[in-house]
Amino acid sequence: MPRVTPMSPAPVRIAAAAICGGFGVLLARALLALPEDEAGLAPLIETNLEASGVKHPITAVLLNFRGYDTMLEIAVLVLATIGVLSLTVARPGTWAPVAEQADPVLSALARFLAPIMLVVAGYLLWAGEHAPGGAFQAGSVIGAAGVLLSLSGYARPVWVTRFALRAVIAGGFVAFLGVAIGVMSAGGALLEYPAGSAKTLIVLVETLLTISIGAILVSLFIASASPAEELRRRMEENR
Amino acid sequence: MSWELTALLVAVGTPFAVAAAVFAIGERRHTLRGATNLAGAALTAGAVVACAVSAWQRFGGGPFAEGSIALLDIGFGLRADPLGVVFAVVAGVLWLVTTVYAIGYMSHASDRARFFGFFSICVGSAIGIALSANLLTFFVFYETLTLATYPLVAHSGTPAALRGGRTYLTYALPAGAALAVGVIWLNLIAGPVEFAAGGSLDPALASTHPGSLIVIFALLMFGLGVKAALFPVHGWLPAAMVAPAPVSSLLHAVAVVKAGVFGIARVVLEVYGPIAHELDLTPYLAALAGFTIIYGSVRALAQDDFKKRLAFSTIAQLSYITLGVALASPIAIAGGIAHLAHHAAMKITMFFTAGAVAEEVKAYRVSEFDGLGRRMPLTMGAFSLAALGIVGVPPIAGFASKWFLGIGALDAGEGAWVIAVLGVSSVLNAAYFFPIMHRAWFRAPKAEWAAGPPPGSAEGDLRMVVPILVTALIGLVLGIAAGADVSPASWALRIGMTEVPW
Amino acid sequence: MAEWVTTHLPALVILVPLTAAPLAFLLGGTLARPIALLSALLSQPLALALAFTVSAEGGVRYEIGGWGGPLGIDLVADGLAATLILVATVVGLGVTVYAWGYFADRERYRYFWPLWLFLWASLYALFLSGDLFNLYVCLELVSMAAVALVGLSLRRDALLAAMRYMLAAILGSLFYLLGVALVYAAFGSIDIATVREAVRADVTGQAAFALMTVGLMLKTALFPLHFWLPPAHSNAPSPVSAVLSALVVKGSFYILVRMWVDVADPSFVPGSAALLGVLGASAIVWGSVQAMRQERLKMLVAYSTVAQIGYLFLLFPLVAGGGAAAADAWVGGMFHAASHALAKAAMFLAAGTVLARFGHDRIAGLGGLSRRAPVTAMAFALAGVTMMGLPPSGGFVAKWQMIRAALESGAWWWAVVVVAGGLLAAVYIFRVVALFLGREGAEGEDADVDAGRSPATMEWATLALALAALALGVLGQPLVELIGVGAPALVAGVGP
Amino acid sequence: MTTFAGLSQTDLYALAGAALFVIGLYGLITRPHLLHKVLALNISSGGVFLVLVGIARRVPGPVPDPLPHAMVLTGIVVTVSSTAFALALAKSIYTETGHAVLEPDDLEETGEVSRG
Repeated sequence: MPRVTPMSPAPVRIAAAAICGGFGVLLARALLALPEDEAGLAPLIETNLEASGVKHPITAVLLNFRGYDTMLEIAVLVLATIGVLSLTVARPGTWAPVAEQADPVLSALARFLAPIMLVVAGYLLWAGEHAPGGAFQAGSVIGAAGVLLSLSGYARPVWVTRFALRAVIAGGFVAFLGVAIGVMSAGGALLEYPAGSAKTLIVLVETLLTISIGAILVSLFIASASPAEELRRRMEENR
Repeated sequence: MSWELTALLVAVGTPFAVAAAVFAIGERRHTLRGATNLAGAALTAGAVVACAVSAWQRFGGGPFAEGSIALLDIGFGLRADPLGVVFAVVAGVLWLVTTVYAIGYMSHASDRARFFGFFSICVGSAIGIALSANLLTFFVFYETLTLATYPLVAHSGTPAALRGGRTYLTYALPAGAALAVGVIWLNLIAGPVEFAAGGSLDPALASTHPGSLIVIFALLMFGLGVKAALFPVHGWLPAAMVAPAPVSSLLHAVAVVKAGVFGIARVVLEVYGPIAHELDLTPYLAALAGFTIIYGSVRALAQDDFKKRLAFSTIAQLSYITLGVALASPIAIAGGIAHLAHHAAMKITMFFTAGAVAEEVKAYRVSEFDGLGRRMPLTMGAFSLAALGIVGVPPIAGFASKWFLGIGALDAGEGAWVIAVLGVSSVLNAAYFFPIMHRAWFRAPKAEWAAGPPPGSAEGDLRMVVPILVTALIGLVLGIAAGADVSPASWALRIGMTEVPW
Repeated sequence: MAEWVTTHLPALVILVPLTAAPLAFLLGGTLARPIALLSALLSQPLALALAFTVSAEGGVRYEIGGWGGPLGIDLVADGLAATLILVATVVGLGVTVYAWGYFADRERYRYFWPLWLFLWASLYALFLSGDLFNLYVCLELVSMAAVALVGLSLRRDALLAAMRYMLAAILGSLFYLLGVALVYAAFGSIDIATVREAVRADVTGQAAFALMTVGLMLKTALFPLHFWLPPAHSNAPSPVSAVLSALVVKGSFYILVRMWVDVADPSFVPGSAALLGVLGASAIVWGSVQAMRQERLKMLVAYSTVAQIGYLFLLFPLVAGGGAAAADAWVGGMFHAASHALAKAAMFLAAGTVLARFGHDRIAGLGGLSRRAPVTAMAFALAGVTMMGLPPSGGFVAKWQMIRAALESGAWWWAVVVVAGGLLAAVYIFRVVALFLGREGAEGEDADVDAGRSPATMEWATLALALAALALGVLGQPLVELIGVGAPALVAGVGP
Repeated sequence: MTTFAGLSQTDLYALAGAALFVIGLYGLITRPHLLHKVLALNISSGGVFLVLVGIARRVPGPVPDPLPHAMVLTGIVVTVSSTAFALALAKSIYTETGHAVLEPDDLEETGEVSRG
């Protein structure tokens, strides 16, 4: 393996330290001058919480008041996944499991843990309506389960075709977009949930997002991880 | 749309449409391209004549025909006014003749679509310059002309041609920048600057913004002076002689260089008007023009390269026009404007000759012309006629304009030095043209020339010989008929009267 | 139906490419191109309709979710936003048509289409956003898509350029986000309309603006923070280069304009306008000089972008004084953004055709291009006219207004910068154009390598964009008027 | 409101955030290795989020302002996305050049690579 000098030359380091230090002092000064009594938009959010369809204010902001931000945020996630996939186009075969052979102990553990993680994800999704939690947290746990399975040598099941995989990756975003546009037919604006149906629609979107986010995180991991044998080949080459 | 507005749009628009068509037709289909080009040139010539008729009918009466579209606070405007149509008719009619000549001249050259396309753009820009109603429109066409000329100068793509092109740009682009700043500045302090006989600026500005007006005048004169080849920014013109003959003929004797002097006339007479005198700007311009006349003529004497000699002659002759404008007596102005048309006919003949001689007998230097009259009698006959005209021999066109200039100078109270300049210049003109004629007619020809033109053929491609004869004839008729009502000379006299009403 | 479209116009402008993007990803290779073209064609009437609505009504506001700012997020379109959307729409169509032919290897470049459509949608979203945090998300969308597109060819230089770009973009976003946090802390809102009312020049507010500005300067590649731009723009596939130079850098510039002209004015942080102007002037000189020295056509064009970005920043000192000069500068600056977008896209596309045909873009090997690829050579030269700011071109109208504003406000030195920049541009443009006119085979060996004709759609799309930039110089009045619609108070003076 | 050395909770979080931001910035400039650079940016973004959390705490009462929290959550997703992509990019560069740095050519030339 080639080794790279860990740091830039001393003059660069000193200059960088000076710049960062000076900048930090200015930043600290600005932060200490923050006005103390600024309530921001918290009262406004509090007032409208009832109409949002969920009880937790952060979830209300994320999925209703500023649902548009969240929709675009999912777009960022999908976009990053497409970006990662585009980097692997020329190297087919990277969709293989990271480990070549399943370690029996690891494999058994993963088989035991994965279903539990799915249940935890379900709980987090449900809890998001009134307590900290929600689609991203739940999706992360699903993603972790996927990573665990992949590391333990479980390959992508054959029935998960590439199209199906793309469908799961894009599905959450497309569903969100579909709901956002769909409610426009009810006479409202983009993402304006009709009175009474806000909660249902939010839960629907959250559920689909959870699945999508989980799939995306697994894909990100697998697509950017090299199979063991490729890594070994590279190491041989570099030696 | 009235016929007058139609004529305006057709006159300016046709060359650009021809350019687009020529580019689209491409390199291979020569007949179609030539036919399109000729048809477009004929249409344009008809349209500029129609514009002249419009100006003629309205002269002294109502406002001249015009049309405009909005842009920023000023807009693009076209107008068929008397001064503009002189230049428009010169450029439009000579384009038709030049197209015939160019089709003959370029018949073996490469990249003809590119050549004819940019050539058309140049002509369209020149006509646009002529018919512009305001300074912004003028400037836009002026810079379009600058850009479209470049590929023509560099046409052959040889290192020499590219060098010539670079020299041209080195002068033209800074000049364009100066002109732009001047135009913007002037618009800023005076509002949208229209052209109007007798000057369009509010005379009060002379006392409120004298400093700015002087700096702006200097910027404008630098910007226009490059194309008008005023000393000391004339250096690009001899370098641009690497261009093919049709370019030297129509563009570097007529369209491009006269766009410069025409612009000077517009700015001095129709923008600044009395302010130019009040701020004492014209005497400097007149002095510079006078110096350029002598300087160009002296330099021409020393040139052995035929086209370079013609180029220095052009530098001198252009300043006749500037001088007439700067003297600002009605008759001097008339002399300048008449010379714009007269010199065009004569000098295009001479450059046509240079191209024909180069193509037919591969002679490029005056020292190679011994006995050429025997080999190409019609061509050299036409050349001699034009040369005599430039020297000022009556009744050919050049005489009339020089006569006006002299009278006008006396009128303006500047008689002595102007007449001295005119006299010295005429002697110098003779001194650099007569040796050519002497060699061509009286020196012993080379053996293969002695027998005259090869039997069974004319002395060259007819598409080149005929245009030479036509333009020479135009030069002669302009001089003989100078007294007629519709002649450029009479027309110029009428314009001169309106330009200085004070 | 028509009424429904009118009501939701701002949302629909974003939704068309935003829906097309995942569909192009989902349906893959064969269908991606038609989906993209359909989306591009649908965008044309929508963007036009938006411009007309903005002109007629003086501005459009659309409340997403029906909440309205500052609780919800609003889409806001004024003349400025509508102008940039129009430009993005036209450039986008040209690039889409060009890319149809350029990415002939469908499998290899299958991800181009979804990435490009996401980028397109994010640009619309960015121009329409009325919320500072939403702008952060839009910026990230734009950057992510742009970086992924830069690396698309997977060539070593492209990957390195993409990485450099990515790091600069993330850092820029973080600075911006930190600024947004301080804005919220200082003024209690991140809705632009609300912040505009509340803004006051205290330490936190000024720090917030400074942070956002540094971040956005980095993303706009203003000298001396331009280091990432030339490699990224020159190593990306050419249709991507076109979009990056034409549109993406304008996204972050647009936010800067919103902040410094609309939300606050340059006096908010004393000296800021002069500083931005000086950096802009330095960019013009530095970028032009570097462009003259480049040996590769795409590097030359990329450095030209560094220089042309400089002009945009002259806007700030020119509008600082308000009045008629500010109004002139406003039109000039935005007109420059529009005409540069069209012309620079044409230049990169022309360079792309050269690369595709001859396998290289070394300038020395391009002798006689006007004979070998006349349409492309012509397109490059015409685009060059706009770069130099010569008439008749949109660039000329822009420079006319900037010089006018400089003289009007008495700050004539900015006029000198503008004029000098035009002449410097002429040097590097004519260096190339002269070669096009010159003889072939200056470099012998590659003069003969010619992969044959490229698809006509590529060449004509390029020429169309160059001609559009030119047409702006003659028929640009509607755009001049659109730019002035609902203009911020500072620049709504006695306009043209 | 709890204070420490005269600083409110808001100030403490905000100052810690600022420190993290600056540390990340320093790392980004001085560390040539791409993995370090990406991690440095993550540290910086952590700093920004901490500032936001501090700002959220200024609201009187026990419940913090939900808006900055929502911004943090969105920001985290965005950061995760860009980190994932940046890492994939860094890995591609490593695969392509054998080094995970921005200027692999300089490394080869100056001989700063010791092959082990």
